[in-house]
Amino acid sequence: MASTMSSAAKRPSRLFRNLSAKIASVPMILTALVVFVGGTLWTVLYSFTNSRLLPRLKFVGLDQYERLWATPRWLVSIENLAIYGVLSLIFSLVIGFVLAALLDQKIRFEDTFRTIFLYPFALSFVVTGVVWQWLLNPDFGVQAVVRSLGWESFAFDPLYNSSIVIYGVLIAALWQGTGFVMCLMLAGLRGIDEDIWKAARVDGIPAWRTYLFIVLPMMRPVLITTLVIIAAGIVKVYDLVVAQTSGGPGIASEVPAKYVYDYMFFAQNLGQGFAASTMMLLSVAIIIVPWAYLEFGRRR
Amino acid sequence: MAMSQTLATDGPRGPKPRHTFSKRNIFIYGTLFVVAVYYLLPLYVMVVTSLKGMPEVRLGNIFSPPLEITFEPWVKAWATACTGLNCDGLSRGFWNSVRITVPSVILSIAIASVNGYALANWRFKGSELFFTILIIGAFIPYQVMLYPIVIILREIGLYGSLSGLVIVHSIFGMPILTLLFRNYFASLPEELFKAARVDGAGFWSIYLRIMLPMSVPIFVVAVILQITGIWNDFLFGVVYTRPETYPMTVQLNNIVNSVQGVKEYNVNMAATLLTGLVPLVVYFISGKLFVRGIAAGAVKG
Amino acid sequence: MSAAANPSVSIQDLTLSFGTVSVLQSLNLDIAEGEFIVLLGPSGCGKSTLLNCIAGLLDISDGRIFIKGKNVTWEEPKDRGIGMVFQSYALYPQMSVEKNLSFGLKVAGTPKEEIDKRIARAAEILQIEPLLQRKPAALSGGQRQRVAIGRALVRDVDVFLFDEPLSNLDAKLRSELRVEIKRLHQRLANTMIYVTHDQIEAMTLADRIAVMRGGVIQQLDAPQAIYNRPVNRFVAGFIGSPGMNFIDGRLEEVDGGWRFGTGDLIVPLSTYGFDKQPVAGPAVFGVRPEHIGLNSGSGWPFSAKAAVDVVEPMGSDTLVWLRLGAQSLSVRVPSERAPQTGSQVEIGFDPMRASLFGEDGSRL
Amino acid sequence: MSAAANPSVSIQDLTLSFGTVSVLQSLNLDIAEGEFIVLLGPSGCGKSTLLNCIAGLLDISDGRIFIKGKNVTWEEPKDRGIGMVFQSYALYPQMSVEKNLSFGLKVAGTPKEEIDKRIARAAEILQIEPLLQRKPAALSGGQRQRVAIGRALVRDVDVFLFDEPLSNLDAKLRSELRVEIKRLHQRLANTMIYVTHDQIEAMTLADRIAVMRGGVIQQLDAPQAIYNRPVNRFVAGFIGSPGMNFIDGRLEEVDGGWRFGTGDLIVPLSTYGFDKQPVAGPAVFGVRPEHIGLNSGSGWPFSAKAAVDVVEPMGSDTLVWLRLGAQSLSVRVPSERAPQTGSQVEIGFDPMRASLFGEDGSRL
Amino acid sequence: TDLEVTHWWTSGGEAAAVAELAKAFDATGNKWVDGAIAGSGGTARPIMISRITGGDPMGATQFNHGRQAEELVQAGLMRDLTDIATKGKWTEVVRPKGLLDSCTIDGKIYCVPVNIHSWQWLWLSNEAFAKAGVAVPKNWDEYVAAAPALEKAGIVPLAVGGQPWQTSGAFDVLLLAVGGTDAFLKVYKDKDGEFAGGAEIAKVFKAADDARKMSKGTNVQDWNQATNMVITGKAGGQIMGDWAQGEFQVAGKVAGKDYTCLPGLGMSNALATGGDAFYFPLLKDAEKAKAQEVLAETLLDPKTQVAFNLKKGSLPVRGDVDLNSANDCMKKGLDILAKGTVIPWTDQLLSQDTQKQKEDLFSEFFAKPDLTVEDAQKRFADIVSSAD
Ligand SMILES: Nc1ncnc2c1ncn2[C@@H]1O[C@H](COP(=O)(O)OP(=O)(O)OP(=O)(O)O)[C@@H](O)[C@H]1O
Ligand SMILES: Nc1ncnc2c1ncn2[C@@H]1O[C@H](COP(=O)(O)OP(=O)(O)OP(=O)(O)O)[C@@H](O)[C@H]1O
Ligand SMILES: [Mg+2]
Ligand SMILES: [Mg+2]
Repeated sequence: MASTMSSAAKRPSRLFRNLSAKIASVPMILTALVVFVGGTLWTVLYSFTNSRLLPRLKFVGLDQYERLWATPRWLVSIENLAIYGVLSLIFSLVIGFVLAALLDQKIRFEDTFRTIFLYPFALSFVVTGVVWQWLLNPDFGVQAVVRSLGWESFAFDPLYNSSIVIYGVLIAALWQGTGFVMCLMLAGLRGIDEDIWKAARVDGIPAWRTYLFIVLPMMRPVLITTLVIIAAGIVKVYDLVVAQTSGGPGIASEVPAKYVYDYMFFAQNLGQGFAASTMMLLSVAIIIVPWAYLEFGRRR
Repeated sequence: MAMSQTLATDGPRGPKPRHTFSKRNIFIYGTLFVVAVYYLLPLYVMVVTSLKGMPEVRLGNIFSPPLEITFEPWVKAWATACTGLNCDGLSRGFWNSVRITVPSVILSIAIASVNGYALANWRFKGSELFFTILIIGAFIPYQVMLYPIVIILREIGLYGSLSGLVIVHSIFGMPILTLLFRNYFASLPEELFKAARVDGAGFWSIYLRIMLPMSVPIFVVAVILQITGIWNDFLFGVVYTRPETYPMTVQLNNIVNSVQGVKEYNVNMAATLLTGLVPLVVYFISGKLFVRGIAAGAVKG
Repeated sequence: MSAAANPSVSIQDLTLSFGTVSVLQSLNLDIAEGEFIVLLGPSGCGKSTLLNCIAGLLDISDGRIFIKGKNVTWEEPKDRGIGMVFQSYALYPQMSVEKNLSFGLKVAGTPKEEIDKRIARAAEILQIEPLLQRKPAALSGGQRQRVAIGRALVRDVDVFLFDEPLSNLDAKLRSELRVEIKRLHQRLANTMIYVTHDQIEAMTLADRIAVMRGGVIQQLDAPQAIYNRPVNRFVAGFIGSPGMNFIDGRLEEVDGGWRFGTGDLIVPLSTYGFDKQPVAGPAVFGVRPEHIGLNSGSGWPFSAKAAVDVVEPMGSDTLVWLRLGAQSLSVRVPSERAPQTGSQVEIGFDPMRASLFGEDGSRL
Repeated sequence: MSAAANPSVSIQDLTLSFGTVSVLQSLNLDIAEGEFIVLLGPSGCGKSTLLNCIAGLLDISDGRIFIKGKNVTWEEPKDRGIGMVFQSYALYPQMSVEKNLSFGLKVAGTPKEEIDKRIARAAEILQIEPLLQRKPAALSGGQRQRVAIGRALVRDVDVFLFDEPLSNLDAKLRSELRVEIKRLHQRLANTMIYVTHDQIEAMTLADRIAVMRGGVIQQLDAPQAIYNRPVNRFVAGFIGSPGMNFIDGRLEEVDGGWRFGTGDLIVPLSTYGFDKQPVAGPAVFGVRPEHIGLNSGSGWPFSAKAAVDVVEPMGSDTLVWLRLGAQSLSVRVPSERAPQTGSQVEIGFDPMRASLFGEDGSRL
Repeated sequence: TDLEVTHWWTSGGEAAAVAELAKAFDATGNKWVDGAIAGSGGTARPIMISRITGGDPMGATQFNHGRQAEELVQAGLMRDLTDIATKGKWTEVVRPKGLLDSCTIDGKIYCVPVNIHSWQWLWLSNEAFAKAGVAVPKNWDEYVAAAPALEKAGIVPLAVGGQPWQTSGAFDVLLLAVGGTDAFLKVYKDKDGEFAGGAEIAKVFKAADDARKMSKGTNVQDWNQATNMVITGKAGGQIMGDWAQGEFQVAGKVAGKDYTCLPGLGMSNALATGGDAFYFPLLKDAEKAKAQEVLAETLLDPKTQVAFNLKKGSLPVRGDVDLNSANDCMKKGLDILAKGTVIPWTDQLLSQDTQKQKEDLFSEFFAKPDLTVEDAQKRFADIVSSAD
């Protein structure tokens, strides 16, 4: 009987199954392959050349990299990015979480506070940079105001002090970004099972401990999303520095993205810029790829 | 019974009294208030400064309210501030920004939502790989891609045109938006999707008629993110357009950086505020939806 | 009525509203030391709310709550001497089982040896010794439930509160754990308040069941009393599965004897024990499927002919759906005596085991 | 064995893996026209997976699927002549009930009048006419379930697939809808494949039950056959609530007669019907709680004394947990005959109704 | 015909000067579409280059003449202007000759120089020195000596803006002034790294160190803000190119009375000539190409040259124009130019890459007091030896 049925219907080609889905994914595939993979490979390839204003395939081996790592500005940029990255990651997570936890206390005017914390996120880095440059200007910003109030020796001029300028940038960045982190955290907090809170109260665990030891570890997915978003922003930090300090004073607040940009376009040394961007990609890859693989590649 | 009567006569009854000025409340509201001041200060300074005349700006305290309110800086920023020979302020940039933002937002969200939908519901061989590449792409500094994209756009003949910029925005908006949409669609019950398939609906009709109507919250989030992102973009705006299509941020940069003698901080602040106005308004109006949308699945990892 | 002389938990005039929605109204409940009380009722009737009020997790609007004779109305949950077990277990997912058990004690500053002792005891009682080092994610549903109970156990509380602790588990596990909880109660002899909407759980576990509806306790009684003499139609219909058969009709006095009738169907009520003085008028007659006999011949005060509509074998028993005039009746019979669909059968029952409800739904 | 000559659904060597995890292995199943098949099994055993394969919602790894004699292995779900009803209803939340029903037809391009006609018919069958303009959010659980069935109904399909359609509903509604589905089947006479892990549903609804475990069909048989003659210990333990009592021991031949023994306990097996030639060795003896008599005196081929451990009243019946030597036994008795905790009772049963399992778990 | 012209002249004086060009071009019946990009060449150049390489070229664009556009020309993206040049006899009119050489690649002319800028100027505020009670210095050394007095009076002795090119430029000026022409050429033309690390250049670094000390307290970024400090007397002086002149003019200051200019810092008599030039990308549109020709001619038109350079504060590229209206400072410059002691500036001598490295070094040097003179010189020598 089975044999009478076994005719008909051949297995259709794999390629044409879900054809619409594949067609619809063409933009994504193209972006992934052509722009991200293609662009990256292209960049890496040309980082081994001595391309100046225009890309050309004249290979010079690792020369660009040797020069890169001998350049003080690059080293300063890396150091800045490390300081800025670590601190902004820590502070935006901590501040964002604390604010979210405070807002989660069934307080009045929650909407108002949330909007206040969130609005800077609506502004561009250019705007943020301009405003904070103005606020931190020692001649008429916070320092001047405090001095005019009688505290003559007060000194707060991060933008004009090489050793702390990166913190000046950090202040502005946190102002701009923590609201969004708070929002994500708040969403995460609201997603925690109500019973956990009750259980903790019955157990007599103080609220701060509950947040720290119970709730926070439960927010892993949110933390990861947040981390991706913050980290992606950190690596790319550029506009803010340009608008706020232009990398100054001197080269004290330079960042890698700016190095790349300056050397590619300003110094008209594409090879050097490509080498620097390859280094950035490499460090991103070392951190991100294993994680992305675990997070998105294998699961499901 | 007797016992419960003796119980009933004494002790607290009803809700536990709450003190408005409990230590806890003072701590919470105190902290929130202080932080709120930190967040509001820059806005306050911007507004105040933009309403002062230049002499007052130079002499006065940046925090002091204007003695004499003038809207001249706003007018100047909007209509007459000069960059080179063009003295029409931000006004031109505003419409350019609108022309850039609207199609970019629509296209980028359209592409990303379809991507997210395909990734969540129509997984095919390699789809996760492309997605992983996409996510890693989110970390690539834009500067790295600047040059390859110039080449790509040149090859397809869209360099310098508005459509070129729209494509660029769609490309760079794709990773994070696709992530949002994928997570959201994956959080919708899979059975809904299966039911629609059994009903005979195909890829597009499921997307348009089942999924879209259900994904308003995430669309709100995406729209808000994209409007602010694209409106605020400077780098692509300046690299991939030409002067007559410069967006507002580029004009802002031009005004702020075109110093004619002394910096006109009041005009700069007014220009800054004007530039930020659209995203600010979007946030103030739909901030609530934004938070709700994020809670509704945007953050489910 | 059966309020203990020295109640372990006593709730007086408890009122609770969420904003304008009043969920509990002037609720009174006395629970004796060592008693196992089950709160039973449909979804949304306020069972969890009541439990949360007792635990101190909700701010009540009015009334008082006493635990062990102490007014705890304004106490923090941890100071009430209660332990609570939740439907979703609410285990702290990143801590090992041992940490889950010890966290509350540590925070309270209990000395290390004391903690270890209590954990050892709880683990022994619940037989979770081998699991102590595991994370909750690595436990099965039943094991998680046990750990959740353990968390209450280590705190040495007077009163255990359970909020649907088994409803996330599959049927088999549910019935196993049910027995375990019962044994636990026998061993610990604590007061236990147990919320469920599963009537089997309620019937098997409870010393007394409080059947709730819309924030009001409808009946507070021993399981058999509730099963046999439900105070109103709601309780009657809610308890028993498959549910009681209800027949709308009229109560009439004929020749000094009362009878119930609708259409052709006349049920003499001579054997029925009235709760109150009957009055002629509309009434509902209720009889449980397991109290109807099929083809068992004589001896029933009431018997009639009916057609078999649907037959549902359920293993040892079979549920038979009959058509009796215009009424649909379900009857539970041993499977070996199940009739064929479409056949005619003779049914009968004793009104003594039935219930009659007046127009207002209360038992007559 | 009872495969129909002209099967409505025929599954041949179906294999399905998710990546390296193989969920179904070479599964074969023939379902006759108009048959009501229930797939029963514990969570994760592959029931939904099998259903999804039949529906075409999963790409199978190997094998073939025929519906109405047509090889549909590579067909789109809509072309298979199937309708599917999901546990979560899966109604399109933004569409009215009517739109929900008509969506599939509209997509297929059915003419307007035809759509209206079919909706009217389905609405009438399911008695949801008054609900047609409502959104799903404004429906109760039972109503939603009916609409979900309606969605399959309007498409005039040959085979209905149900994936735990009732498990989101409360007990009362569940038993009502169960009967409705049974009636629907009687009326439509379609082939129905119904997934559940609720054995009552399985027993009451099925013409045949396929008990699954780990992707393999353990037994495919009529409900009573599965209940009375489970092919292995898994099926025996899975079917029946409360579950079958299992006693570990040895099968021995003494004086030409077979008997089962452990410790003091000796059960003569003269009345037991062996499925295969018995061999002496370790074995498990299984007897259902409802097949054990309590204090019923004489007549049992086997009887013994036992102590009452826990008593669980469940309404009309009571579950009694006994201690018989080292073994724990549960017995279901009518509530009026329930013993007291701690008392001694006499139990007895007929091995004819029991099952004996060999070392490999299969029935002897 | 509309012709888009991109440039980065956005300060007050610059904008006024561009307006003159636009006026002259519009007068020919075409239309100057202004494509100003604010924020100095660093911001603007990448955009210009991307557009040219991206296939969306503008009609004309400003570059510093020199090596900035070299590769664009080599890639065949720029228009060959040799024909127009021959017609307009540019080789004869443009002066000094070096200017046109910078526009010439492989014997073909690719750009139109529009002005001559020289970097070697020290601008001093008479008012500031009056306030400090010291005479307005006549050369760098006097200036350094006067610094303490200025500081005492609350005046920043030397205004140096934060943009990197300003510090780097100031150093080059010092190199030419303190080290002399030979040293300058030896370093930048011959790229003699050993020499750059030697004792002679150490002197220059000593001067740079003085400058860095004197510049402490300049909290501005843009060059014209720094100039503005000089104009308002907040700073004593500024080392800046002749374009600063335009700012003084816009502010209504009079050379000699309100401010003093010292070419070559009062120590060197050579003037290096850099300057701006317009390049014309190759366009497909024939009409636009025509307009390009018109623009090229207009740019070198004597009248335009005068009007433009007066506003810009730079010197015209033609020797045959009448500059009676030129002010005190400009005349000083013209004199030197007339004597012919001109040398090429770093724009012509060094690649942008080297320039950028130099900028990085000096902007760090000026901002970071703890970067020692010796270290800085060593790094400078490295850059010079690897320069191209
Ligand atoms: N935080 C709240 N705000 C407003 N109403 C609430 C809140 N919590 C519960 N309710 C309402 O109070 C009523 C009782 O809820 P409760 O959770 O006590 O029901 P329940 O008997 O436990 O039901 P279930 O069996 O579904 O758990 C419901 O109608 C519910 O809608
Ligand atoms: N998409 C998937 N990827 C990998 N494994 C899966 C996937 N879907 C199901 N499985 C696995 O296949 C097995 C069978 O799943 P299935 O959903 O068929 O079980 P089920 O019998 O329907 O259980 P339940 O009663 O809980 O619905 C499970 O072990 C499950 O973990
Ligand atoms: Mg509840
Ligand atoms: Mg399933």
